[in-house]
Amino acid sequence: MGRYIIKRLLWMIPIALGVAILVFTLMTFTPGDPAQTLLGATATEEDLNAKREELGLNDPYFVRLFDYLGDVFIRFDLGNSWITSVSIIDTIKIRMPRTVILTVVTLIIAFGLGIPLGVLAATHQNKWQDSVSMVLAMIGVAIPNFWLALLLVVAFSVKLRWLPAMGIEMGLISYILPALSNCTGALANCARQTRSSMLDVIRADYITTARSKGVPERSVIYKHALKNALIPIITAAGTAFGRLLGGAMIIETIFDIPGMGTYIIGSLNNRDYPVVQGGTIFLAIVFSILMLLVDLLYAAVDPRIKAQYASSKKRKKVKANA
Amino acid sequence: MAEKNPNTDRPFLDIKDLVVEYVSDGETVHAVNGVSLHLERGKTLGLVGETGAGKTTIAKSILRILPDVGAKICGGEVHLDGENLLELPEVEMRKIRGNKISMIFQDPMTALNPVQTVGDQIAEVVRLHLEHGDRTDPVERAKEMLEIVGIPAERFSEYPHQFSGGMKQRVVIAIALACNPDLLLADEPTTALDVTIQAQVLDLIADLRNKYNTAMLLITHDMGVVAQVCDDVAVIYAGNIVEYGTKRQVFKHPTHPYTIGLFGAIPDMNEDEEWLHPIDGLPPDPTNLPQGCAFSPRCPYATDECRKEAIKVYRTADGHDCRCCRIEAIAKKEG
Amino acid sequence: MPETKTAPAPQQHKAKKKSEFMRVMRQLSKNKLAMIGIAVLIIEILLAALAPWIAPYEYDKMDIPNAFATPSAEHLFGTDDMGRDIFSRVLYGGRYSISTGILAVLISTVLGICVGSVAGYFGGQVDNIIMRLLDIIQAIPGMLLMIVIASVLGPGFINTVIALSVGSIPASARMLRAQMLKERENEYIEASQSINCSKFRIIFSHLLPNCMSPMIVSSTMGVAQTITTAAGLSFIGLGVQPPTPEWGAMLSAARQFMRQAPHLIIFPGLAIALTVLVLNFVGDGLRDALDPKLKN
Amino acid sequence: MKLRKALSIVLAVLMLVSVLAACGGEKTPNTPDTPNTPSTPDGGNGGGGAEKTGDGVLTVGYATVIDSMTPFRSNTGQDAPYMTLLFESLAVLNDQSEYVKWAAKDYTTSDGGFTYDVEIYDNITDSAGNHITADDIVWFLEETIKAALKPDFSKIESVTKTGDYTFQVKLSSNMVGLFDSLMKHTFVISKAAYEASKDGFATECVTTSAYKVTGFEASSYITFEKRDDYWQDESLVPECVAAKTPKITFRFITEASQMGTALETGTVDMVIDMPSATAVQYLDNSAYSSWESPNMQGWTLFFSGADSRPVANDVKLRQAICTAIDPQGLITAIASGHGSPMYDVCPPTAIGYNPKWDSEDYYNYDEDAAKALLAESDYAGQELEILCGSSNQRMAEVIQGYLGAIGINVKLNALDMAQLTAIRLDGTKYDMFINTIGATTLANHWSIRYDPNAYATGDGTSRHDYTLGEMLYKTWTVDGYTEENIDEVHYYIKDNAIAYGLFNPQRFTIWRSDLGIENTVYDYAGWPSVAATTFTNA
Repeated sequence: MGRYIIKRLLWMIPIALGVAILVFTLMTFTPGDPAQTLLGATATEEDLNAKREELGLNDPYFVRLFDYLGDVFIRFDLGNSWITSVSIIDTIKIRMPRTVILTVVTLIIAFGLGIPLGVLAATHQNKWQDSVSMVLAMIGVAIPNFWLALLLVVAFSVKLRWLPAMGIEMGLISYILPALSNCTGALANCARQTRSSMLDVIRADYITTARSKGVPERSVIYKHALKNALIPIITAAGTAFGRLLGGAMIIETIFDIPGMGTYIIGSLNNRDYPVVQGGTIFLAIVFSILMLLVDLLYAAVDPRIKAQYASSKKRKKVKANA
Repeated sequence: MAEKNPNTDRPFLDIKDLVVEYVSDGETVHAVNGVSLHLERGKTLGLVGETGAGKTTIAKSILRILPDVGAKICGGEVHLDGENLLELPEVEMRKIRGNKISMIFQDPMTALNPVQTVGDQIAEVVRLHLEHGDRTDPVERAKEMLEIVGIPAERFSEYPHQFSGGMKQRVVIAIALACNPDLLLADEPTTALDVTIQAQVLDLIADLRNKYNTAMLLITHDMGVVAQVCDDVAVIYAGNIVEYGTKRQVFKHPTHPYTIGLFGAIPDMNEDEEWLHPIDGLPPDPTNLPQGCAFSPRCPYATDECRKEAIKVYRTADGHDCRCCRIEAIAKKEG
Repeated sequence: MPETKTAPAPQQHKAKKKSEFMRVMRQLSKNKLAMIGIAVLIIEILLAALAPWIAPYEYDKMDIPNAFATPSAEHLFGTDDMGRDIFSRVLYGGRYSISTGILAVLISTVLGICVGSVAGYFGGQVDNIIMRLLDIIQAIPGMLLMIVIASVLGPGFINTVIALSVGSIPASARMLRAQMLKERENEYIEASQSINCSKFRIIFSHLLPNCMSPMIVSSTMGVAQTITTAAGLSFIGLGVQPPTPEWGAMLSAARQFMRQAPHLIIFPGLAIALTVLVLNFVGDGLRDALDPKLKN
Repeated sequence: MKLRKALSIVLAVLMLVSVLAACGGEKTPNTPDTPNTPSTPDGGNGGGGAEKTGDGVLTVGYATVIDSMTPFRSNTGQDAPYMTLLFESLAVLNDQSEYVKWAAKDYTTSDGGFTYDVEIYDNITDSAGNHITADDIVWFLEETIKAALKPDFSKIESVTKTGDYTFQVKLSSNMVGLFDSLMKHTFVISKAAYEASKDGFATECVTTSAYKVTGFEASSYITFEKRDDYWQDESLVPECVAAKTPKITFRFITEASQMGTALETGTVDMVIDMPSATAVQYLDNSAYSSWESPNMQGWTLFFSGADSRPVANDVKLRQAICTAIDPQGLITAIASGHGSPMYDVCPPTAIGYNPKWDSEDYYNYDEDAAKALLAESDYAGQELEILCGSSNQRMAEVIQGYLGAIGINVKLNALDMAQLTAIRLDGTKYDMFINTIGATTLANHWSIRYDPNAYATGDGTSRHDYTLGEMLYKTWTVDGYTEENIDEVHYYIKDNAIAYGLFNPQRFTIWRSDLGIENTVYDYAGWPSVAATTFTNA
């Protein structure tokens, strides 16, 4: 297991390197001259050239690429923003926690509601509770979250005045509306996954065994069945966490949350390439670590998988699942 | 079919006219169609029949653990120790499950919760049925049970996937017997096991039953197992008991054509036969049972009378019951 | 000799395929939601395709004095901030939104199939290299990747389609590969190999057809997902250009009026939600029909 | 069992912690996560009115975002109301469009407007206690010239220190208003403080104004608190930059509907420069008060001067386009009816604007006339391209509609700021370009847009019209800035349809009526000066 973790961690290096090269290359081909953006339309050609020289934009692509990779992977420095000359790492330190909070609140809502909804549907299979839950889930997937965000703002901020519509000044309360509008997809997926996973489990012989032992129905569902059904759900949660972390960008824009999303989108508009590159590399690394943790969590919950990790021969199969 | 005898006390387990149906995709499956059985303490009744004949359903009906979706007990009574289990509230029923009645399942590979240690699974049933004031330590009891079924107590905190099939079945048995049940429902306890393991497990079950004077309903399709363990035999076909008597009666004088067919399908070590004689045809579609005798389409002796209406139970010459209107004709022919 | 031996295999295959197809259709026709989904989807596509003939107004016909009209018989969904008929715009918008979704998924599925089947069939180093490259793409959160690509390419219909499809190639490639690996174990592949079938023949006539069912399901769901994502991109100004009435772009433009004229955001949003909903119905139905084991 | 349970919990927690740890946790040295919680949305009684916040902090919503507090800035955002709260400048423009000395104690000019001698106050200190001398100002001017972010500064030939608190500036041009504008944009900051800052004042800033910055988050908010140790005698401070309000927060809100939401939910007390479509909702609501600013910024349609573009040399086509556009329609659609038509390419607030122009015809909207003009032109159905910023897409759409009505085929090209900046001066990239125009003097505006020698490619649209150029140069000197010469340029641009003034949108400031405003003071841009105004119930 230890070797497995080390191997996965080592794999992250080439992946991060690949991400860096990919984003750097994409940025190189983005239309718009950063020097011009920085200096404004009225800058003279000499000024622009001087600025380009300063930013290293006049060097050949490979020189700049290797310089950049050297900065990031040898000196561990993501550089400074071109626009504000503030250290990118420092800004990420301030902004990332907000995105994480938003994601965590989103996940809590999504799984806090999704799991009971899925269990309800599974335990009342083919009854009205099932249909209602599943149609709700379908609708949840179908509603674009930025649209829902607009509607929620009108309802809860403008009309009812219950929740703030922007910013993070109110602490956790500020994250409720963004999280609510961001959670529908994850909630629906969670509910559906819980349902099908529960249905598989409920039919399993060991559930009959549990019943035959005189275990109360509630315990049968929540202790015996859910615990088994949770295994795929936990993977789903991990994956959802990763996806939400990167997918909250539009929601951050709508709710004016100064997190990673608004940081990267804003920098993209300003052609602040180092920020886009640094932000993306950072998110990619976080995402990879998360995926590793999901796999480990998976092993921790299911003793069978752990046994597989232990016997290294079967590692391949696990990887395919991941 | 035991004759109703109001003068004697009720047997320990007494099932009367049990009817169970499933609804699936809008079709009704007639799984059990009026089964009556009885069993005394310390005795073993073998329930024999093909796959899908309704044996497992009967066992699950006794425990009332039929799947929620679609399964329904439509009629009948199940008396245990004088109590009608079908009328008990769920709370009372829960006290009986695993305690007074427990069940051993067919497939040990899937019958254990994969994310719970085996010890926990045994201890759980003990804990659930602790009487008020009972100071038994569930964990100790679980360890004791492991030893009883021949597993070292040190393996208490291992997970099912660390055990072999036979060992798992021992764990299942340990769970079933942990509370000294009065009635043990063993649903093909050896089918999924290797032949050598089968014998060990059967011996174990038989030993424990004798030790605790437990009544046992043994469900199987294996006549050999019946011969080894049972006192009485009920042969079931398409949700109906077609022949019912002591082991001796049924084995010596099988009367119902289906039973005869079953014996014909067992290789006899003493005779040098070239072919086994499987029963022609397939079991009927339980959603669409034939009119009259359910076995009539496969029965070499069937007449028009068989296909007309439900068949009554007849008592045979040596005193066991048979649901066939042609027993005399058959007896003659079989000689 | 080999020819005579191979002949029966594909034929059997086909026979199996055909009855399989019939079975799937039969299963599907039993699923009420899926049938509703298909019906609504067909109506939507027809409406979008025939928009120039059906729409009561031109989508870019302005009528400034009549801006913000609420829904009425004259303007079914009302008019927007420039007095344009929202109903007509939603109809026309369907052309862009639905075709963005379908095109992007088509491209990513085809590329995903190529990449995935090469990786899945050849295995070993080829597989390893391809998978690591996909790892790189997948390490970047999908939405971020699409936003970056969209801004590199600039706005526009084709560019949006490309941005959307690039991001979803890894997922479909992975899925196909996993399916391939499973399928490759089967004996008939070994049989084909033993009689010297070319690798391409094995991939295309044996392996791929048997890997298609999960791909079909995921593509259907993918179209739904992509329509939402495309709308999201338009919403932050990276999608198609106005006055093209793409649904997401309509929402984005209407946002500043949402408090005084909510119908401006309600109808395009409903159009997206409805389309995605019915696509999911169809996807679910297909999955149940294609893989009865999954049906609960 | 226990162990595994614990392990799984630990892993789950680890998942969270690692993410948080990876980015160093939440604490940051100087930027608090939550600023001083401006207000609390009131629960329940959504009666349509605003609620008192009464927290002593005036929270103002404003659309122009700043990412950094650096004093070296381009023209973007230069008029934002918080700029004067950050750095004191040598002079300030008041609401009467007069330059008033601020940090400069006095100045004299010689040499026909080419040389200036400036004296600053000798007691200037910044919020970190640094004493400011002429060295600091000279350093700032030199750095600004080097940074080349503001075109005006390129016209400085030399800066020399002449005493502890005096210095001399020599200019290469004596254009009207140039020196005043330089004074306004010369910030008084301490070189030592700037060099001590780790990121050039980007996130932490030492101010010289009467305020200090207590919180800043790029693109999100900036908070100010009045300094106790302000150096200047309050009676000597120009009224428009007086410091009355003790605490002010500017909340950057870029999106129109969010501004409304923020105002209604009490997130902000006041919104400056609210787009008209949102602002009109508050005009009839007694819970809110409004102020309509004079039209400082107008929208102008520039025609490409690049020969490759059909409009460049086709006067009739340009005139047809001007005639086809209905300014009233634009005002209705874009400004919700709150705006006025333009009669020049500059708004009437520019110094030198002649009010008589307002009564003259200026391409009155006439679809038939436009069609006739179009018929006379060489237009042959080509696709003309309108370039605009992505935030002005709607205006371009409306114009597209008008041009479509007379049979001109138009394609939109709405770009984000970065891309727009890169190509807006390149006339080969568009036929028409929609841009907002604000200018202190006509001469200043003309020099940026119509001087054929201004850029390598010609004027602001790649045009090389030297006739116009000569006319412009005449107006640049102090003696030549006459009504006659100005008229000449005005009519030349108008008759040849070199560019077309579309309309002046009304700009709104909306605030809670119960803010308790006494004696509103306005800045030169026409916005209420939030620092100088007294609010009794902020």
